[in-house]
Amino acid sequence: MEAFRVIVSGFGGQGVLLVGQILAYAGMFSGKHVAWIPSYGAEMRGGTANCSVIISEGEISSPLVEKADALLAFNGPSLEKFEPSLREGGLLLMNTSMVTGEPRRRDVRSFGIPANDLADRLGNSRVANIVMLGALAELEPVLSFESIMEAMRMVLPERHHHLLPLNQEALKAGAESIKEGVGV
Amino acid sequence: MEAFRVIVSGFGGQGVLLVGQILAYAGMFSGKHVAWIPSYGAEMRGGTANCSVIISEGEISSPLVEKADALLAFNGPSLEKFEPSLREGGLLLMNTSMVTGEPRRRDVRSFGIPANDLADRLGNSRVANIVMLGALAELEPVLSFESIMEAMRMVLPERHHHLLPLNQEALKAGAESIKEGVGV
Amino acid sequence: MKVIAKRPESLTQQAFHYCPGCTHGIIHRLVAEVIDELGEGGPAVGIAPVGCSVLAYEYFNLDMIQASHGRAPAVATGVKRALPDCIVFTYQGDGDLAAIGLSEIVHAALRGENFTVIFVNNAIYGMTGGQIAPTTLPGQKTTTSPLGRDTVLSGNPIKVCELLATQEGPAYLSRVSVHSPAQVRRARKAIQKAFEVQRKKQGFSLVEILSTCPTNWGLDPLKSLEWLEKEMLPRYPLGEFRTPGGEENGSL
Amino acid sequence: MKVIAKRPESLTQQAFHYCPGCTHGIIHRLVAEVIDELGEGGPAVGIAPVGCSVLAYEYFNLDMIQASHGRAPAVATGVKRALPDCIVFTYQGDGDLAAIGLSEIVHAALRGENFTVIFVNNAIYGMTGGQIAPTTLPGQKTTTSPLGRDTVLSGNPIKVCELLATQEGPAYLSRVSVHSPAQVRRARKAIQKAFEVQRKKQGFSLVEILSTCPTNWGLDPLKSLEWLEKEMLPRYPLGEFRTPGGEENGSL
Amino acid sequence: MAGKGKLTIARDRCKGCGLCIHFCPKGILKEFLELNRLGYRPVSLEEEGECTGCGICALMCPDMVIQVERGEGA
Amino acid sequence: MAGKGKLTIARDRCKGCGLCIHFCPKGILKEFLELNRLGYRPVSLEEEGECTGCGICALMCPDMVIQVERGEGA
Amino acid sequence: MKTRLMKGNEAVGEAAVSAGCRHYYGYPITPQNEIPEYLSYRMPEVGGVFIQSESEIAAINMVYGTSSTGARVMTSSSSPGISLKAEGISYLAGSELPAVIVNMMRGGPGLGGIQPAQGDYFQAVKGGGHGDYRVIVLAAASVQELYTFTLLAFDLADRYRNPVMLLGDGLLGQMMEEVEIPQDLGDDNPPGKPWAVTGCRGRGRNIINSLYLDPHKLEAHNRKLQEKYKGIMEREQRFQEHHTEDCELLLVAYGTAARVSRGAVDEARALGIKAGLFRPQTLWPFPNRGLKEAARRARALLVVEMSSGQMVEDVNLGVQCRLPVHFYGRMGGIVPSAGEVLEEIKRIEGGLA
Amino acid sequence: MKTRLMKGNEAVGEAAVSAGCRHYYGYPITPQNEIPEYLSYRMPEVGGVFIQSESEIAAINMVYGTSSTGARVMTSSSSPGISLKAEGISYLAGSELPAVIVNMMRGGPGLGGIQPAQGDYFQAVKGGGHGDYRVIVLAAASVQELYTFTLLAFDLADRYRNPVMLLGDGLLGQMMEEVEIPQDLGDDNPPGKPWAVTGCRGRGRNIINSLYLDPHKLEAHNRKLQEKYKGIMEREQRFQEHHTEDCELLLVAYGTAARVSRGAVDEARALGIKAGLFRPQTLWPFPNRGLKEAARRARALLVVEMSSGQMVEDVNLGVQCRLPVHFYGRMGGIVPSAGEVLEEIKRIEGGLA
Ligand SMILES: Cc1ncc(C[n+]2csc(CCOP(=O)(O)OP(=O)(O)O)c2C)c(N)n1
Ligand SMILES: Cc1ncc(C[n+]2csc(CCOP(=O)(O)OP(=O)(O)O)c2C)c(N)n1
Ligand code: SF4
Ligand code: SF4
Ligand code: SF4
Ligand code: SF4
Ligand code: SF4
Ligand code: SF4
Ligand SMILES: [Mg+2]
Ligand SMILES: [Mg+2]
Repeated sequence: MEAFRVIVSGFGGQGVLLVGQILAYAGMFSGKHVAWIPSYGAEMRGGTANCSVIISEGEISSPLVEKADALLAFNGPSLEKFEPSLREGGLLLMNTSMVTGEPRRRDVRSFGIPANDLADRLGNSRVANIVMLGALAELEPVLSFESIMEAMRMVLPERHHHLLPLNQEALKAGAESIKEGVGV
Repeated sequence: MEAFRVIVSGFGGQGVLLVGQILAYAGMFSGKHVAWIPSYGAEMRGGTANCSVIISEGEISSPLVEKADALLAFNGPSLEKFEPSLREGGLLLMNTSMVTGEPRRRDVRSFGIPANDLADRLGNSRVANIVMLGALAELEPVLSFESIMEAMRMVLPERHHHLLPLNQEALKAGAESIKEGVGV
Repeated sequence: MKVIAKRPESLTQQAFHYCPGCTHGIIHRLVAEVIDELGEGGPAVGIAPVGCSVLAYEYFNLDMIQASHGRAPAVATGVKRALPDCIVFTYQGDGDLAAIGLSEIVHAALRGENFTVIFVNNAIYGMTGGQIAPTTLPGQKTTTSPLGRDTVLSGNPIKVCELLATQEGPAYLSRVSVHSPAQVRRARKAIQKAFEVQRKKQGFSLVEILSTCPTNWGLDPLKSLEWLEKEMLPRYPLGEFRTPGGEENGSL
Repeated sequence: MKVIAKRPESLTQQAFHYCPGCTHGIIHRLVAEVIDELGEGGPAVGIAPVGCSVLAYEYFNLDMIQASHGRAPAVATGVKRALPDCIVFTYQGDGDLAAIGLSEIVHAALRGENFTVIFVNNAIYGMTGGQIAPTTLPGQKTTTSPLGRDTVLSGNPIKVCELLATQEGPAYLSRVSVHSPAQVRRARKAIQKAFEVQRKKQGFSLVEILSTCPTNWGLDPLKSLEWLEKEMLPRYPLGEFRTPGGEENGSL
Repeated sequence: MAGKGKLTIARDRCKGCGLCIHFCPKGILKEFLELNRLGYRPVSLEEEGECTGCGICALMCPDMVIQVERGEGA
Repeated sequence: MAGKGKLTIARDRCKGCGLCIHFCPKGILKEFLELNRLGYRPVSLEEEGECTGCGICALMCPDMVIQVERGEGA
Repeated sequence: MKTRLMKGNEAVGEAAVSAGCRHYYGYPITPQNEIPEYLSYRMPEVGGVFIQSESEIAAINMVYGTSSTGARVMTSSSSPGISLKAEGISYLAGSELPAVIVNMMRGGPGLGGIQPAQGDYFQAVKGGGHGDYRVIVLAAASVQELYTFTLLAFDLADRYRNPVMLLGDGLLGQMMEEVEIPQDLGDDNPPGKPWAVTGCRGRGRNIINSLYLDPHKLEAHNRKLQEKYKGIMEREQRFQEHHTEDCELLLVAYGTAARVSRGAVDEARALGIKAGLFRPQTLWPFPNRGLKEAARRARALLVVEMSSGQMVEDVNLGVQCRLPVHFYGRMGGIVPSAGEVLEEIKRIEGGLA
Repeated sequence: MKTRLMKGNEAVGEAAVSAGCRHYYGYPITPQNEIPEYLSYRMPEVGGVFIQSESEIAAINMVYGTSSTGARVMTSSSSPGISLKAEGISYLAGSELPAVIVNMMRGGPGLGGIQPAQGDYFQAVKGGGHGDYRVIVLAAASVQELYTFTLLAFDLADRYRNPVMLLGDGLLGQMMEEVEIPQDLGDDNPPGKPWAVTGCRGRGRNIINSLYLDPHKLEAHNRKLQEKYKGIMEREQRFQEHHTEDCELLLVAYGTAARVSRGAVDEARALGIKAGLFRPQTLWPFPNRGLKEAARRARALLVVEMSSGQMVEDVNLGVQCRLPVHFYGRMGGIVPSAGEVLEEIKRIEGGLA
């Protein structure tokens, strides 16, 4: 694939922007061109937040994701809002701990990951976002596990590096959930 | 003459702008087109002040006086500054109570009017400007005595109308001084 | 059953966009209740400049004007001079009123313009994401004072009521808070008084209301109320700084 | 023979453009004398925004900056932050400082910027031909208050020292006058003190100097001094409103 | 004195800030476990009968989620 | 005490405002009759010997027209 | 119809009163101080409001407030003061509020000087403020036009719910000329203002606003504005011609520069040179149609401005760069003389021949 | 050369530090808040000064002060905030002071919105302030360029004693991309600043000023400025081309719109349409020479802007109106998609064929 385009969306506070940044760093560490674009605004905090990431072999002209190869939907409204942006055959990853509705698209590959539950099981519900990331990494070979770990080291402030093992666990848990075929 | 162009110049406080306005009103009352332009600025008050007036049969295109038909110089610096603006054969009226120097132009018609002294003789040195105006009116037929009086009624605030006779005297004194041929 | 508390008429049905626990919501309600009470007292016009409350025009069920950042007092002057019998108020944040709009508020006060200012002091720029405000406390961390406000570099917080109280012009100046039920009730009274002063054409009235910003303070809503009480109150003493009768009370 | 009074070094030979008897000239001289005295104390930079003193850059024999109307305190902030060891002062009129530039002066004071403000209060806009100023007295006639300042329409005159004295930040605030030899000497002392405060890096200093505008007041120079004493002094009491030591004296 | 109040909670407007819960003198308001439409855990009244209708919860609610009625002398 | 002062008046810079005249404690400054270059009637010292060199005229002159010297103990 | 001798600045003030404007807010600045000075006594006479605001920013925002209520309102300033109003003007345009803004231009940039200039053409016509908006710009060339264009400005502002800027310069503001006060003082049928904020009573509430957080809504709002601007461009182009019927050299100038140019054209004609003058009276919308027509027979154009050359761009666009467009400009407060312009005409004519 | 992933706003901040800028003054406004936020901790690290000023006006005047001392200085804002700096920018230009001003544009007019837009082209390029002055305007199209153009901006500012505006938009400011930090951080030989105000000692005194009451002096000053601008126009036109060698349809776009257009050009090429892209990197001076050259073979132009069409005027002038110039624009914060632009390309191509 010449370029890989992802949208990550959820409530503010779910670590949505961070997941995007990790993706971007991972892409960069793999020698690719990357572009990360956050939603920004004066909307209610705790409202929705989203970002898009492009990881590309070549120079990135338009940094906007018009048709996404993958969508990470962390909650219901996100699914509703961004489902139409997925390309045919794209990846739809839903955090089923928060998303209750069903996807409407039938022409995409859908996966449900009970990310919060899996994170809770690891003892920290805040790594639900990393669980989702793990699931994506499992599905999309463009991202090596190593580059993601390296990216996390980059993104996490030094003083939180003791959390890296936990995050590694979360990544794995996400990957596992796919392997176990929780696919919808 | 299609248009009559005058420059009036002196220290601030000598009533220079007022003389110009009276000229403009007089022109208007005679059915002419007029334009009056003051100097304005942030220069020291009590510094020089000047204005120009055009009285014209036809519409006035450029309102600036490039070549003046007459100059009323109320003090030395004014003479220096505006003498070059007079057209050949123009009228140069100097207030000899204040101007001590000699005019350099020989190609103009020069007249010296001891305006402050004449005004003092009338009991009010502040009408020196009107004396100068009287001299001009005597020399330049475009302005009728009546239209000037009418203009003065217009320009003087109602509460100063008791001064109109004095001003009439001043006008006459200026005219007389020309008739008596004080010309330089 | 008697309805004790319900949505005032002067608010629309639109849900606030404010963050959970943000006291902008309480203050909106208080203002709306007081305007409800004015009843025949007034057709009212509200003016909200930029800040988290920029969308106030969606919430107040009144004729509303959205104004440029800091300039609401000038806009209100223009409105009130044209509609002298209409109740006019501005709703301004601390960045808005005390930084970019300081000149406008002081001069409106000096002129004794007959409108009411609701001044929401939350010691931070809420809308733009938590930068230092003129009212930010010494040591308080914000996104542009990451090590805490250093008064040597960023100066001292401004005390608006105290500043205005030195001048002739304002008729009513009061500082209140909304960190507890008792304080909310007092705040309501101050707002009532301010609008009353306007209705009687006594001149400029301003109520400074200490308010929270849980999101940018990085505290939960309850901790925010506590922080307000513990940290802000000592710097910003509550009380009336000017009344039309002159019975100021610096520590109400 | 000893020279008692002569042109200070810190002034150029250029003659002032000020009107006859305008006390801007006296104030220029006082400032220049004080800067002369600083000697090794300071390379100095002066900043004059717009007002009759806009041409100050032609008069002060120093590095000078002409600034936009009202913004000299911001410009001075930019200068002083870049040249912390240089003596920096602004020279501002009352229209400049208290109308368009109010926000800038208050915030420079709040930040405690370490420069000196020479604030020339002549209760009018001199340069533009005598319009009403924020400091114009009630009843005073100007070209834009032809019937005299009506406080109901145009509001009340602002008291700058009193306003600033309510805030932490300023280190020295003083109001003086130049209507008599004794007062001129006192004004000189206050200016000295202000620059001294700056030299010691104690923070923001401002000297408000009551000054005349014979031309726009429509009075001769002497009558102007009398008018200043009789009309302005009661409104604008002289004295120190803030000193670094804290021994303020509201009626020096 | 207990038991004169009646609450109407617009649960879908609640942002779960907890101010009402904290200030209710009777301590009868609790966080609801299910997320509402907005993604918050809204408040709910635990012991209906205990409510005095004092109105404090509504006084402190920034989002006017709670309407309070009180029995008139009843 | 009289007679220790010496004035130098830059007559062409004087604007004739009269402040020095008014404030001179000895009353020895007067308006000169002839206009100067600027069009003002400048100040002049009438009784040279009377000047004490107190410097008040210079203190009040807005235009630094007057330089004052005083005899040192002489 | 009565004739009065008036200063340009006073003519603006008096015309505002005649137009029913009862609110003026402004801050002193040379060379337009006679406007606030005049209105400071005139407004109270007619029961109006005059406020000398604390700054130009306060003034434009007071204008915003009064305009929101539906009342006619004016402010005035000169170059630096207009710059300070840029944000406010963008807000007025964004909220579709009628207002009249007068700029008696002086020399720039920065503090510049106080003599007449035309260096603010770009600022007025291309929009000194941010965003896609347009202000109707009227350029007067006489005290008479300052009067009539002030009336016109209020009408256009109301008709299009848009700010209108009246451009003059220090010379026009300060000079006195005779003014014929028309009987007919403007729109017979001014539009109602059902959108105005008056304290809603018995009607839906009104909102004055330029904020649209949703970019689709903001785009829709912008499209609506652009539609309106298109209509103004269609209908409101105004200009005056002098000897254009057969001219080979077409001068284009506005305001004071146009008067001087007219004098030069007359002198050129006296010398047998077929010169003509096209004088835009609206600078936005720029009178492209009229210009094209006037330039039909021309072999060259000469733009005269009291600036380094700003309108010259619009003239080039107006004639589709099909003709050589010469430029003659003076800056810094210098008004060119008719003689200078005539020399320029002769020079170009020489090249053409 | 190191590669870092950076937000556009942070890249501007870091580049300023690299350029030796030790003074930043600014006031928060979305979408550029990361600039002051970044510098609020970065400046103290390098012994620099960060002040969050009380307003945009204070900020630009602090810039004026620091620039007067010869130190490098920057401010940043977004659309409405830039409008408030108009007077200050005119003063900087008038006093010939170097300074870097960043505008991360958002939708307007008025309060508008906070999403990316390009509606401030006129304001930046024609001068939002009063008087005849020019600001060098750099338009970045990537985070990398935000970095390198910030360095360049400081160099140009010093070289010409002129304010330089760096234009980005909300998208460029907010997005993260990889940035190569060059070894060579700009001018090897920055000019000295003997004109700076430092408290004169052992040299003649220096004066920073834009006031010239004598119109002849002000005109002379303006002529000097115009000479300088001419030199800048000669030497500093910058642009980038993509497939222009043989293009029949030439797209012209800057910043974010140029990236989208580049994508569209690539897609068009894939369809066999000979499209190309000309991307101005300097908006003033506008790269007329390059444009003419790039348009040599073109049969039509298509200008793409995130505005109602502003640069399109300069493009028309640039090609002397010799070619049909089409326009495609989105407003209000909408970034056009490559697909939309491709449709437009196809439409025009259809007309040409
Ligand atoms: C001219 C201008 N400058 C800056 C901004 C950006 N801005 C919007 S709101 C705001 C400050 C908000 O703080 P405050 O007034 O305290 O209100 P709060 O959000 O805290 O309630 C700023 C800087 C703007 N919209 N316009
Ligand atoms: C932005 C701007 N607005 C207005 C002016 C015009 N202006 C110049 S000085 C001045 C006021 C002068 O009054 P003040 O500051 O009291 O000084 P004074 O002349 O009385 O000493 C004004 C309004 C200007 N130059 N710039
Ligand atoms: S950011 Fe702060 S002030 Fe704004 S809504 Fe959220 S909590 Fe309230
Ligand atoms: S106008 Fe007034 S302040 Fe200005 S120089 Fe003259 S007297 Fe002094
Ligand atoms: S009305 Fe009073 S008692 Fe009842 S729930 Fe609310 S706060 Fe508690
Ligand atoms: S105070 Fe209101 S928003 Fe907060 S939890 Fe209670 S009901 Fe919900
Ligand atoms: S020095 Fe003193 S005594 Fe001598 S003239 Fe001057 S004021 Fe008079
Ligand atoms: S005070 Fe100075 S200017 Fe005034 S009269 Fe005396 S010497 Fe002349
Ligand atoms: Mg706030
Ligand atoms: Mg003054």
